[in-house]
Formats: sequence, C-alpha cells, structure tokens
Amino acid sequence: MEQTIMNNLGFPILSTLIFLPVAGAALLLLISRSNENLIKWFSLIVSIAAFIISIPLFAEFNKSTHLMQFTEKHAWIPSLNINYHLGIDGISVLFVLLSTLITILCVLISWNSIKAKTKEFYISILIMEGAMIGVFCSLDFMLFYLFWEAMLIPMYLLIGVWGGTNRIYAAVKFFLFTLVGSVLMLVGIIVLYYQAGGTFDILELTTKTYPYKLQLWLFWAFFAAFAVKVPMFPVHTWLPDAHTEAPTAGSVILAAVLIKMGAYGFIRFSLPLFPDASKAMTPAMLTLSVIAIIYGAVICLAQTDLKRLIAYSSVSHMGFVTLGIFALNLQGMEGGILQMINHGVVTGALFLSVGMIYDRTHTRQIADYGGVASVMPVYASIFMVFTLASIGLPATNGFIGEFLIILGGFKANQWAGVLAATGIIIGAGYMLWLYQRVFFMETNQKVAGLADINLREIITLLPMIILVFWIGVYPNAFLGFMHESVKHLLERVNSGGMHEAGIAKNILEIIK
Amino acid sequence: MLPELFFGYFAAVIILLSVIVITRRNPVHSVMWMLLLFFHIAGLYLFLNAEFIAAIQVIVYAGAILVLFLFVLLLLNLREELKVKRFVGAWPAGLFITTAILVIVLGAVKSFVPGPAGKYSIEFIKQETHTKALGKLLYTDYLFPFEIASLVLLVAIIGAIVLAKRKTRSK
Amino acid sequence: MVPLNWYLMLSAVVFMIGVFGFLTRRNIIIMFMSIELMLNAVNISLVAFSHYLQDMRGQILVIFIITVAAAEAAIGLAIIIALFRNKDTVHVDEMNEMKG
Amino acid sequence: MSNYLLIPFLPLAAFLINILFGRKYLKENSHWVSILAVAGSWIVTVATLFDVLAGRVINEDLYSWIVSGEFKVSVGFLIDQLTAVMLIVVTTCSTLIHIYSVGYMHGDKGYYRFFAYLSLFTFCMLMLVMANNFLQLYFGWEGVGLCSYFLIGYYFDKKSASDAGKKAFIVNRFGDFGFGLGIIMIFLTFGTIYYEPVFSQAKGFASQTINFLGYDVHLMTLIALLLFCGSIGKSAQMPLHVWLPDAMEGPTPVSALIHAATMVTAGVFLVARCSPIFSLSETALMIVALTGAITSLFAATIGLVQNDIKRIIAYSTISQLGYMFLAAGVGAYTAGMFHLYTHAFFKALLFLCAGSVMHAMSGELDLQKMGGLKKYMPVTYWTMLFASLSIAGVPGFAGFFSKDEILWLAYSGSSPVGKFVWVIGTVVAFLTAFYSFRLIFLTFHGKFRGTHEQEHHLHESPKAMTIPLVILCIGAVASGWVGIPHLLGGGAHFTEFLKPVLGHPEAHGTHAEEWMVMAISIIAGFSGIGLAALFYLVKTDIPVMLTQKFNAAYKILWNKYYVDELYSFIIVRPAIWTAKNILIGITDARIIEAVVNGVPKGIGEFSRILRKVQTGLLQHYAAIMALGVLIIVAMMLLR
Amino acid sequence: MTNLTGFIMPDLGPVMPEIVMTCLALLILLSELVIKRKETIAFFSIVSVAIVTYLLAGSTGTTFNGMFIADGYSLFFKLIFMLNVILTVLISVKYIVIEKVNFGEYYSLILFSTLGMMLMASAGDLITLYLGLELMALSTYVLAGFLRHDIKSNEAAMKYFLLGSFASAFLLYGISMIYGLTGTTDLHAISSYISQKGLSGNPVLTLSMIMFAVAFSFKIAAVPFHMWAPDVYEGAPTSVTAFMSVGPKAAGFAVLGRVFLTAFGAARIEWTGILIPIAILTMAVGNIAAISQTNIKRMLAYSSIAHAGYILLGIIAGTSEGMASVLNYLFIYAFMNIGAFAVVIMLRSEGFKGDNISDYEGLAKTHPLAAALMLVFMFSLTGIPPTAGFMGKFYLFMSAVSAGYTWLAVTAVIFSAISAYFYLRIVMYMYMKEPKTAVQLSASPGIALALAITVIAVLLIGVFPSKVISVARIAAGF
Repeated sequence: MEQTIMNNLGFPILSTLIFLPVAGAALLLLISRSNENLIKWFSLIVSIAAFIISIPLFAEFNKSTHLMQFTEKHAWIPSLNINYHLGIDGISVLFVLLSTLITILCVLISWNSIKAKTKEFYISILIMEGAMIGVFCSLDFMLFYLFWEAMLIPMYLLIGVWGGTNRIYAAVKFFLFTLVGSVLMLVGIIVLYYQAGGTFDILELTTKTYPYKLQLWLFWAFFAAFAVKVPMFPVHTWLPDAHTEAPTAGSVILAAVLIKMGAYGFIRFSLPLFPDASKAMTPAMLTLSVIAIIYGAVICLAQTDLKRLIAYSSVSHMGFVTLGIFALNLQGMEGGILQMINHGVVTGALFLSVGMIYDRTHTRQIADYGGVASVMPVYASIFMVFTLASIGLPATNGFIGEFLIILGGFKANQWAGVLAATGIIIGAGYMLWLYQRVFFMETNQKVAGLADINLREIITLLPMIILVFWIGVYPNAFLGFMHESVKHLLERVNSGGMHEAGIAKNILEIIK
Repeated sequence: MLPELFFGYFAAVIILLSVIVITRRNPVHSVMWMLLLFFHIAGLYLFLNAEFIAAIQVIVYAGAILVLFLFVLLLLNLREELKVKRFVGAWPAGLFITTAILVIVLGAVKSFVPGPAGKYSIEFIKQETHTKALGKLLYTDYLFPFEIASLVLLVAIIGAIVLAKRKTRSK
Repeated sequence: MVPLNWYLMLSAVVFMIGVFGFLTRRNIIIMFMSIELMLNAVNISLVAFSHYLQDMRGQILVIFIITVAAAEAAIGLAIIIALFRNKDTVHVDEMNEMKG
Repeated sequence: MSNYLLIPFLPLAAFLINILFGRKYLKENSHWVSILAVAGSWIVTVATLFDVLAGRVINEDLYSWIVSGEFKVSVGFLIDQLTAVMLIVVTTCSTLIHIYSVGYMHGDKGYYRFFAYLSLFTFCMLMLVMANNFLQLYFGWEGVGLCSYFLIGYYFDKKSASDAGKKAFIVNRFGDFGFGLGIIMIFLTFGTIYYEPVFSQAKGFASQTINFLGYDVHLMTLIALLLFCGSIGKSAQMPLHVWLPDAMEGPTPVSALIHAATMVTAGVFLVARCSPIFSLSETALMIVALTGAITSLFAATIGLVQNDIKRIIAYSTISQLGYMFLAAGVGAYTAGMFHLYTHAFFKALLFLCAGSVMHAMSGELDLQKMGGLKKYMPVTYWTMLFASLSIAGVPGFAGFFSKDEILWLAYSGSSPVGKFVWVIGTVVAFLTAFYSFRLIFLTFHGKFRGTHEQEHHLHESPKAMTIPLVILCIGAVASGWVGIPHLLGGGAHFTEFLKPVLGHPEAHGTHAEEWMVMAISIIAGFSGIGLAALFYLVKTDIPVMLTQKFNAAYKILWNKYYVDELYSFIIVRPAIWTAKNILIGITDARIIEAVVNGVPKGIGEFSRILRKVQTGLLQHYAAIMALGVLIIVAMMLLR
Repeated sequence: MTNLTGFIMPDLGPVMPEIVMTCLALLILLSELVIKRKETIAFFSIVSVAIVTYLLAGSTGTTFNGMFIADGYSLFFKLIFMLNVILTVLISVKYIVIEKVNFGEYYSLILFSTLGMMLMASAGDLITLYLGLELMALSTYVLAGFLRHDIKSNEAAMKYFLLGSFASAFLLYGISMIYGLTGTTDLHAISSYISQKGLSGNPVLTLSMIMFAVAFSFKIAAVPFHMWAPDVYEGAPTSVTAFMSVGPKAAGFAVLGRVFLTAFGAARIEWTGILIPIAILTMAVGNIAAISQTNIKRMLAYSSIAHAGYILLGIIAGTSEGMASVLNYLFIYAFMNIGAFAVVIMLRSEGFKGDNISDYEGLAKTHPLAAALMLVFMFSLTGIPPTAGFMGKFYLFMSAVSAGYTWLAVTAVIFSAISAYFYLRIVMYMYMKEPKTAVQLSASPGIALALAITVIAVLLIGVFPSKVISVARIAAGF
C-alpha cells in the first residue's frame, strides 16, 4: 500500500524548511561580530522567509487523507537501510507551522535583550529552528533521533549562555535529563530496527506487530525519552529550572515547541508502534497525567517567581495533553494535539510577555511587581488575554483543547476526567492570583514609571493574540487537519492485535 | 630418576635465587644473584637440548643486559639505599595477590595437554645441530620478525640517546 | 623423563615471584629486574614447550624476547637516568607528581 | 430574518471599538458607542419579541464551532419564549444601566474600559440566553463570569476589589466544574449537546441508571445535579454564595446589572432551560428546592444585621435567587422565571438607588452613618421605597405577584418538600420585608448620622442617573401586572406565554387555600415592614438591646455564619500549605530533586573516590592490574 | 625448506608500505643531520605518510608464511594510523618548539611507532604481533618522556614503561601458553586447532586468553589496566598524548579484534565473559572518574578510557557488523580526539601551561572560534548528533544490539549520558563563564589545518556517515 503522497509543490518544501535556517546560521558565521544590526536583520529575514515558505503547508495540505504528504525520500546510509525520509500528516503539520512562527517571535523578542555573543545567539536560534522542524518532519527513526538530539546543543547554549543567575545548573540539568531519557529511546529504536527486519522507516515500522513483552519494554524505553520531554510527573523537575533560567527566547522555544515533542513522540511513535502496550499502560499514563495536572497546578499556588509559576503551569497543561492522548479516543486525541498548539501559543506568549517586563525590571519575583496595569495598560490587556487563554476561557484556544481533552478523558475513565477538571479550577486560581499580584493593587515602587510596550513588542505578541482567538472561535480550521490522521491512528491502536483477555494474562505473567 | 633429580636441583635453585634477587636490600647484590640465576636457567636450557639459547642466555642476558644494569646502578650511586626500607608498606597485599594467582594458575596448568608434536625431534636437531637449525629458521621463515627486531633495537638506540643525553640541542 | 608440567609450574612460580617483586619493591631498578625475571619465566616455559613439542618456534621466540629485553633495558635504564637527574631518587613511592 | 444576530453582536462591536480605540481616541465619549449598541439590541429584541409572540421560534446555526468525530457543536441561536423573556430583561436593564453609568462613572479614569466591559458583558449574557446548545451556553456563562471578574475588580488598585473579582471567578469555577461535567455527560448520553434533540430524547432515558465514579446513580438526576452545580455557582446559592457579597466591590451599576438583574439569574435560567431534564428527576428537583429555600433563609438572616448598604442588597439578592430556585424546585419554572423577571427590575432599582445614595455620600456605604436622606434626594427615596415595597411583596407591586405565585405553587404543587419550602418561603418573605425596610428607615429617615462635611455635600443625583431610576421604578411596580393570577382576575399571561417551553405544574388546591396562602404572605410582608418601623423608627433602642442579649447569634450572623473563614480554613489555606510544604518542600525537593540531584552527587562522590584510588603510585597501579588479573582468573577458572 | 638454497624470497608486495615506511623513517632520522629547519622534517614526515598511504591502496595479500596479512581490516587500521600521524605532526610543529624539544628524532620516533602499529594491524602470527607491539611501545615510551627536563614527562615515561613491560610480560606468558597448547603461533592455525580439538573451555586456553586480554586491555587502556593512562596522558607532551590516545589504542583494538575474533573465534563464550566485565568497568570508571578532573589532559585521558569501553562493545558483539562498528568508531574517534587535543595544544604558549580546565573559562569571549571548535569536539565525544561521534556510537550500539547484547547497549548509553556531564563542563567553562586571565593562543598553520580537517570531518561524517560506514563494513569483511 502506498503510504505517502509525494510532494507536488515543485520544490522540496520540507527540506527547504529544515535547511534554510541552518544555511542562514552558516551564513551568520560569515557576518562580522560587530555588525549586530545586520546579524539581527538577517536572522529576522531568514526566519520570516522560513515562515513564508511554510505557508503552503497550511494552504495546500490535503485534509482528506491520513497519508504522509509533501514527502521526500533519499538514500542516506544505504548500508544500514537508513533513509532521508521526510513527510508530514495532519498530526505534524501544525507543529511545523508553529515552529516557523515561534522562531520569528523569538528573534523579535531578543532584539534588544540579548547583548552579549549576539552572533552565537542567533545561530543557535536558527539551528534550533531547523532541528525542530526536522523532528516533526522525519519519517525515518534515525533521522528523527538525529534532529531530536541535535536540538539539545543550541538549547543548552541558549539556557546556559544567555540565561539567568542559576543558568548553568539549569542548563546542565536540562541537558542531562533529556539526554538520559533519549539515549534509552535510542536503544529502543535499535531493538525495533532488528525486530522489524532492518528498517528505520517509521511508516514501515508502524505496519508491523511486535510481541507483547517487547512492546512493553520498548514502550517504557520510549516513555523515558518522551516523558522527560513532556515533562510528565515525576520527571518534570528540570522544566521549572530550565524555564526560569532560560532567556526569553529560550523559554519560548522550550515551552512552545520543545516540550511538545514529547507528546508528539507519544502520538507518532508509542501509540502506533506499541498499541497493545499502550492500551495496557493506559491506566498508568492516565494516572501520571492526572497527577501532573493537579500537582503542577497546586504547586503554582505557592510560586513566588513569575517564570517558575508559568513553568509549573506547563507541567499541569501538558498533563492535559498526555491525558488526552492516552484517553485513546478521537476527542481526547484531537484535544490533546490542539492543546499542544494552544499551550505553545499561550505559554509561549506568556513567556514572551514576561520577557518584555523582565527586560524593563530585571526581576522575576512576583513580589516585586504590583499595579502594573496602571503603568502599562496595553501590556496588561494583552497579558490578560493570555491569562484567560491559559485558564481555558471559552472563545480562547485553551478552552477548546481542554474541553475536548476532558471529554475524551472522561469517556476513557471517569475519574481521570473528573480529576482533570479540578485542574481547571486550580488553574484559574493561580493564574488570576498571579495576575492580581502583578497587575492589580497598588503600584509597586519598582515598576512605577515603566514604559508601556512598544510597537515591536506588540507586533511580537499580535500573532499569538490572533491565534488565541482564531483557535478559540473557529477551531475547525485547525482540527480539520487532524481528523483523518487521528482516526487512522486510533484504528491502528484499537485494532492492534491482542484481545483484552490476552493482555490481562500477559500482565499477570509480568507481575509474577 | 636422574633427570628428575637434575631438574629438581635446578628448579629449586632457580626459585631460591629468584626470591633472593627480589629481596636483596642492595641492588648490586641483586644483580649478582641474578647473574647466578641466569646461569642456572641456562643450565636448564641445556638440559632441554637448547644449546644456542643457553649460550645467548649467558652472553646476552648475563653478559650484556645485566652488565648494563650494574653500570647504571653504579652510575646512580645509590648509597642511601642500604638504609631505607625495601618493600612498600602494603607488601602483604602483593603477596596475597600473587599467591592467589599462582595457586589458580598452578591449578590450571596441572591438566595441561600439549599440542601436536612438530618435526624438530631431538634426533633431527642432533643431526642438524641446534644452532644451524635455529639459524636456518631464523633467516628464512622468521626473516620478517627478525627484521622487526632490528628496528626494535634501532628504536632502543634512538630512545636511549634522546632520553639520556645531557645537553639539549634545541634552539 | 621430566613431565612438561613441572617446567610449567616452575615457570609459573618464577613468573609470580617476578610479579611479587614488581608489586612490592620500591626501587625502580629492582622492579625492572623483576620484569626480567618474569620474562625469564616465560622463556623457561617456551624452551620447555619447544623441547616437548619438538618445534623450534618457541626457541625462536625466546631469541626475540631476549632481543626485546635488551632493547627494553636500554630504554628503561635511559628513562631511569633521566628521571634520576631531575628527581634524584629511584624510589617509585616518591614519584607521584601526577595522580587523581 | 437574521436581524436577531444584531442583538449580541452590536454590543460585541461596541466592546471591540471601545477596547481598541477607547483609551486613546474615544475617552469620555466611549459611552456613546456602548449605549447606542445596547439600545440597538433592545430595539431588535423588542422586534424579536413580537415575532415570538406571534409564535415564530428561531433555531439556527451560525457556523460550525467544534467538530471532533461525533462531537459536533455550532454557534447557533435559539429564540423561543424563554429566551425572549430573558432578552427583554437583559437588554432593558442593560440599556438603563448603561445610561445610569454615564452619570455614575463620570470622570473615572477608566471610563472607556468600564463601558467596554459593560458591552462585553451584554454580549456574553445575550450569547448565554440565545444559545441553542450547551457549549455555547457555557461560553456565555464563562463570558459573563469573566466580565463580572473584570467589573468587580474594576478598581483594581484596591486590593479588596481585585480580591473580590478573583474570588468571584474562582468560586464560579467550582460550579462550572460540575456544569462542564454535566455537558460531557449530556454528550455521552445523547450524543449531542443541542437543546432540541437532547430535550426531546430525555424522556427515553428517564429510568436509566449509570455507573458514575463507582456509584450507580440515576442518569437524569446525575445530569441535572451536575448542571445545577453551575447554577449554584453562578446564582450564588449555598454553598457557593460567598462571592456575591464581596462582588459589591465593583461599581454600583455593575452590581445592579450583573449581580442583581441578569448574570446571577443565569443559574435560574439554566434550570428553567433544562426543565425537561430536571422534571425527570424528583431527587434533583427536591435538591434544587431545598437549596433554594435554605439559601434564601440563610441569606435573609445575614441580611438582617449587616450595615453595608450594598451588602444588604446583595444578601437580599441571594435570598431572592433562592426563592427562584425554590420555585423551580417545586416544578414551578414559570413562577421562577416570573420572579426572575420582576426581581430584575426591583433589584436593579434597589442597587441603582444605593448607588445614588453612595454618590451623594461620597462613597460611604455604612447605614449607621446615614439617615434622613429623604429630604436631600427625593427621587432616590421614592424610587427606592417602591422597590422595597415590591420586594416586600406588598400587594399590587410586581414582587407581590411573582412571590405569591411561587408560594402558592410550592404549597399546592406535587413536590414532597413543597409544604416545607412554603413555610420557609413565608418566613423569608417576612425577613425580606424587615431588612428591606430596615434599610429604608436607616437611610432615609431619622437624623443624619454622618460627618458634617458629608452632610454638607448631600445632593440629588444627576439626570442621567435619576431617569433610569424612574423608568426602573415603573418596572418594579408594573412589571408584575403581566402575570396577575386568575384568582385575582388577571390573565396570568406570563405563565401562559412560557407554558410551551416550561410547562406549568398542576396546582392541587382549592381557591380557599390559595387565598389563605396569599393572605399569609401579605401578613408576613406587612409584619416585616411593621417590625422594621418599630425597631428603627419608633423604639430605636430595641435592636441594640437585642444584639446584646443574643450576642452569640448576632456574631454568627454578623460574620455570615463564618463561611468565608471556613473555606479559607478547609480549602484555600490547605491548598497553599500543601503546595508549599508538601509538593515543593517534600515531593519536589526531598524526593524527586533528591534523586535528581542525588544521583549526580553520588556519581560525583564516587568520582572523588576513584580519584583517590588513582594515587599516582606505580605499585598501586600494578597491584590493581594484578588484582584485576586475579579477579578475572578467579572468575573464569574457579567455576 | 631447511636447506637455505631452497629459500624462496617471499612476496614483498603486501609489505611494501611498511618497507617504504621504514626507509623513509630512517631517511628522516638521518636528514636531521643535514636539515636545520625542523619544519621541513615535519613536512617530509607528512609527505612520507602520504606516500605510504598511496602505497597502501595497492598492497593486499598474505605473505611471510601468513605472518603478515594485508587485508581490508589491516588496511583500514593503517588508514587510521596514517591519519593519526598526519594530524599529530600538524599539531606538533609549533608545540615542540614551545616545549623546547624541537628534535628531528621526534618525527622519526612517531614514524617508527606507527610502523609498529601497522605491523600489529597486519600481524598474522603472535611473534610478529609481539614484536610490532614492542616496536610501537618502545617508541611511545620514548615519546612520552620526550620532555627530558620536565619531571612530569619523566615520570610519565617511567610509569608507562614499567607498566607497559609488566603487561608485555603477561602477553608473553599468554603467548607461551597458547603456543604450548596448540604448537603454533600462527593465528589461523591456532583457530583451526582450537575448533578442531574442541579446546573451548580448556583452563589453559582460558588462562592464555585472559593474559591476552590483560595485555591488550593495557594498550587500549581498559579498566582495571588503565591506571597508567591518566598519569601518562598528563605528563607526556600534549602532541604525544594526542598521538597515543588514538594510535596505540587503535592498534590495541586491531590486535584485540584480530586475535580474539580470528584465533579465539571458537572460544567466544569464554572471552566475552572476560571482556564484558572489563567493558562495563571501563565505561563506568572512565566516565565517572572524568567528572572530577581539573586537568583537561587527564580528563581527556579518562574520556579515552571510557571510549575504549564503548568500542569493546563492538568486539564483544563478535560479528563482522561489530568489527565494522569498531573500525568506524576508531576512524571517527581519531578526528574528534585529536581535534580536541589540537585545541588543548593551542592553549599552551610560552610560559603558560594551559592544561587546566579553568583555563577555558570565557574562551568563547576571547577566542570564539577556538571555543566553537572545542564545542563541536566535545559534543562529538559525548555523542550528540549531528556530529560524527554520535554516528560512531550509534553504530556500535547497533552492532551490540544485533548480537543480542541489548542490556550492554543500555548500560553503555547510560554511561554515555553520564559522560555528557564532563564534556559539557568544558563547554560550560568556555561559554558560560567570564574569562579570568587573558589566554594567548599559539596558533600556527599546522594546527589550523589540523583543526580544519578534524572539524570538517566530524561534522561531515556526522551528517553523511554513509561512506565511512560502508568502507568499514567492507574492511570488516562484508
């Protein structure tokens, strides 16, 4: 069966998207270090060019099929049957677009805040973009892993070089955490390669069935990589540190794209490759998700650091995502994917916003703020939009995702749905409290006289505002992409070989 | 019975001398005892029909290498050696390790089964004479290692010069 | 006829005496001599094998070993001299410039 | 005939214009945009009402909102009789209060913002009542909650105001938690969340039970109660009533519009809208009735002793909302809606009057510092008096008819708790009359008790404020006349109008009984007024004496039964404490981070040990080599 | 045969590169007498190596009664050795001037040492193997002690020499045992004798395999026979350290692979039992001990120990796939390790040792290019894509998994993750700290060229590993 639709745009769009930023980064090397303006403008142009090139993905995407589209395939390491195989389907297309968009914003937000090693900074950002897009487009496991790990380098530098006071600890923690997780996946990938008779092709691998016990092992190996990235409870502790210490652009990329890759991995790999194991592990996954939702949310109540609070809220929100994914039904899964986009937009925007005020005050302590709404009304309004989206107010994007997830979660397991819904209550609590402490009440001396955000900053946030409402008011524009792919995926998972009884027996065996 | 007695004597003396060599306080004495040890080993070689080896054992080992040792010892003039302790503090640990290995190795070689016999029987060697047989082999079949050995010696010369020469010639 | 095993045992014993000397003596030159002892132990077994297997290879190897031993002696003693010049000692337990 | 779309979207447009351009360009002229928009909505609403009266019901989808597999929902509008009533209430009150605000908010630095929020609120409220499916209802529901949050916290630099706004939102979230699950249950039961198919299929599930979180429960009861959770939150019923009194931190027009006339009644509207579901579950109805009854009694008792003029009205609102739920709970949805409708007028009026008083008193709220204002502000006095008469259920006034219908239907209906709630309702009627007139007497009669400066400043409010007062006053008096019961010779038009949507319960009582119920309620009302007059006009030392005598009871009432403290003690503080001390302090720091940092630390420690092994001494190296040989040899040969 | 007249000159074709190498090395040794500019000698060395490399291509076959085997396997190793020499010479030119040991012998010793390695890679007989090993070892001892006036260099040479001789003695003991057991020293003959007689499990065979394992482990610096490495790496001249970290290690693996896979192929179960604990210990100790180092050369020493552990996985796999992965890895390792040492060498300038990790603080600010290069090498050593180090490790783990050692691969990846900690530390020092002292870089065209070669190779192989892998597979006997 033909599994892909060839790219018919006349040029290799996905390769272009991956390598345009990388080439841009290479060209940046040639620009003189002292010419900072040129560096910035060049990076901006490259990122905008990448975004423009990515638009056909949105416009030309064939929504009526689950097949991979815009594919490219070339032999890469023929002796090991490794191919350069790219393609996107309804699950990944939105992430590619999100990546290209976020990069522009990251360049813009860093315009004045990055003062040292500017060149390296923009090189890192652009390389990051290429790698991120690569992760979402790869249809060969080896290629996927290459991009997956390659991201670590620029991210490590972003946090460690341009971050806050405790940046080194955070950077190392981020790096080691993710590395330990992903190397286990690497072994899993290799085992899978031999199990499937020598192929890394994801499409081929997902058509095969694997012994149940092996599925379980591999599921956990992959889990190690993806759960750390998501991050799921209890491997979430790198996130607050990384988010907090990273420069704004780093936090934004981290929040908007990087941690999506974990959940994406679950959808793209864990579920279709190990359907039986996934089904058997659903209770555990749902439990962890619910714990993450509530745990992350409750912890936010006691945070005193702006970025840390948003970071923990990410834990909670990503709990929703994994809950939706492992609900293993259409609503949950679509909600989960949409929520990934939403979280990328909203949390990304929150970090952008926090970055803007941090540039002015150089403090992240909530206690140092208060009454900002009086001095920066425009900023306050925009921040409010994202706060509301974060707490899932209807007509913002957050609502659509969370509602679908809770619906799906409830369908899968009533307790999961009910407990997840409590996360929304707490979510409102900590976000509004945060908003109150920062923007309301009497104006703190430390923020008195701050200038409201300027045009560049408004332009940076504008796409996010548009997305918040676009997704909130007309989510079908985005849900429409994923229907077929998700349906196909769920068919694969739910028809995956084994009977319930067989699974139960197997579990008993393993327990013994 | 006689060969066994003969072997017994040599073995006993070799072991004894080995122990003496490594336990002498004065290195010069050690070298002297070693000389005696080498002679005994050479004797054992003779007993094993390896006259040429016995000869070079005496000439090269005893005559050249040991003399070199002695020479260096005298050059360094280690007088205080006689006053300080000979062994490192943890020598019982060393003794334990070596004894343990020895016991296991002895256990392993106990059941030794030798490989297939070659054509160089004692009669054959006697007829060909040992040195000639060895020499023929060395210059035909083992020409290649022989050449390598020459390089080893060359490197040793270069090395000794580089390391031990006193004046530096660097600009 | 003396059994081959006897030679092997003799060789093993001498070898291990050499190891013991290497492990425990403080004087570099004696440690070096211990190595020579070990080489001689190997030589004993090689010559014995050669004899019992009726094969000359062992003896040829012995010749090479003696050659290498000579070369080693040259280099080793050169190193010791160079070291003695700088450090004025031949005791290994006084040489730990580098550790950790 | 898609004019109706203008009803919600005109205010939305006004909101957008104000929020985008208000700060820089419109400034003091912001109100024009909003007022024109809401007035336009009102006009279209009236036109639509006539359509509905003519029997045309609109049920249309605008566009498909969310599609995910079998879950499909649109943005769509249903305009039937029930909606029409709500539309009239909302647009009328909204228009009047917009106008009132021009005077009340004059000169405020966030003038544009205020009108923007009001417009947004109107939009959301209209979306709420016009929805044709549950999710859009939920949208409006949360939207009005948001506006309420904005407007309560309008004076955001005041901590108490921003606290109150936050509290309102979060408390409402507790209710919405159930509401949301209710919607999910509806979808899982019916496969759709459109009203029409859900309500038409509901009967088919009447006897079904479902396993919910491990318990077998009656399906319709479950759904109804989950939905009712939302109502409890939005309509400030026990136990989620705590936010409403605090919501008085907002500007008074807001209290009038949102926290009296419209938003808080959304809960009642929800129950009425879902009457086909509620009607299928006796248990659910009983719980609704009891919640309403108990809340009304509970709030009324608190209202007796409060001194803050707006808070008294707020508790009164809670109490009256309880009344409406009481009505719905006994199956008298129409009566509930009727009370909702009349209440909107007189309660909005009360608030606006209170606002007028505050305006005159420079923001003073304490009753004890007022008195004798009658002569300074006659319009306010008379309108407020009429509103109070209406709420006290004095015959002829709007409140009388709606209250009487509720009490009669409670008494005569088939509900098992009907008689009980009737008794409570009657007691509450008495209490209501008492505290309403306590307020009137303390404010307008007697001698002025405030400072001299305040007294000097007293004046009647400007026209922009008094005109709405007068118009609302007409409503407070006359709005009830559309529902005069048959007993009094009226046509009960209101009930008849809503009957197609809500039905009407059978009354099992004689005319004599109906007369008796009416008489008792009238007596209760008048005795309340009389007692208030006695306490606060004639023998003013009695209240003081009573508070001293029943000090404990007084304390409890004064502190609102300590519910806020209780919540703080069992929810808020434990949550934060848990976050700080257990999650951050123990789970994250001592367990997860201990492992996360401990493993590298352990490795580092091991690394240092390894460094120590590397002594730099040759013998040690050789010994380790030999030891390695020994271990391998032993391992391989000693098997 | 015994008659000299019957002697037929063996085919010298296969051994031609070695012969030419010997001649050129001797020539260079002598040229020192006439050529005053040592850079010229360096240049000649590179030319000689280029000539030899050229000759390598045409010389295959077995000669000297099977004592010398020039097959794909040895060819690949020789390529690595040639690469090693070229890169080492390039980074040495300026360095040995700074260290004031600018002698012509330096280059000829490097060539002789390389010759020893070539012989080891081609050894078909235990006797040639031993002699090649000694040739390499003796030259390296001398090179390690090349800084005669530096106490650390003396000490390094002494430690290396004594422990090296100690290990050789074990090797000889092993050779003598296997000789006694099989009556031969020819690798193929040993192999066929063992499988023919079913000697697998024989205690003496096991004993001799242990002895081989010990001696080779010493050469590749595997735990617990690694103790010399940190001290010697630290004390030896940095260029020699770079040379040693690649050449002798690769040669060690060449003989390890050749002996264990060819001669002891039939006794695989036994020797995997020996090598697996060694491999695990090596990875553990190498990676963990490196964490707390303060001297970069020492850290790289532990790193090279750890890498030996990973490479052992390919040997343990025991398949040609495994061997191919070993070859591939060593090839990549040569680039990234020498690249790293090249940066280390650049920091050494007149009067400044520059081998402390703290000397790297803020390097990205003072010398961004050098820091960027070091960053690439560090990430490559960690095994992060898209660098070559990742591809190397990936292929190694693949071969281990394919041979059924999944658990071993898991262990390896975990240690590899741990290794990230100390490699990242260098990056962290360079990029995330402020410079304390103004570090002077002593760049030279040679180093620049070496760095260019290594960094391009590391990145290129990282992205396009196909060619190297397929060549390695051919070399390993596919």
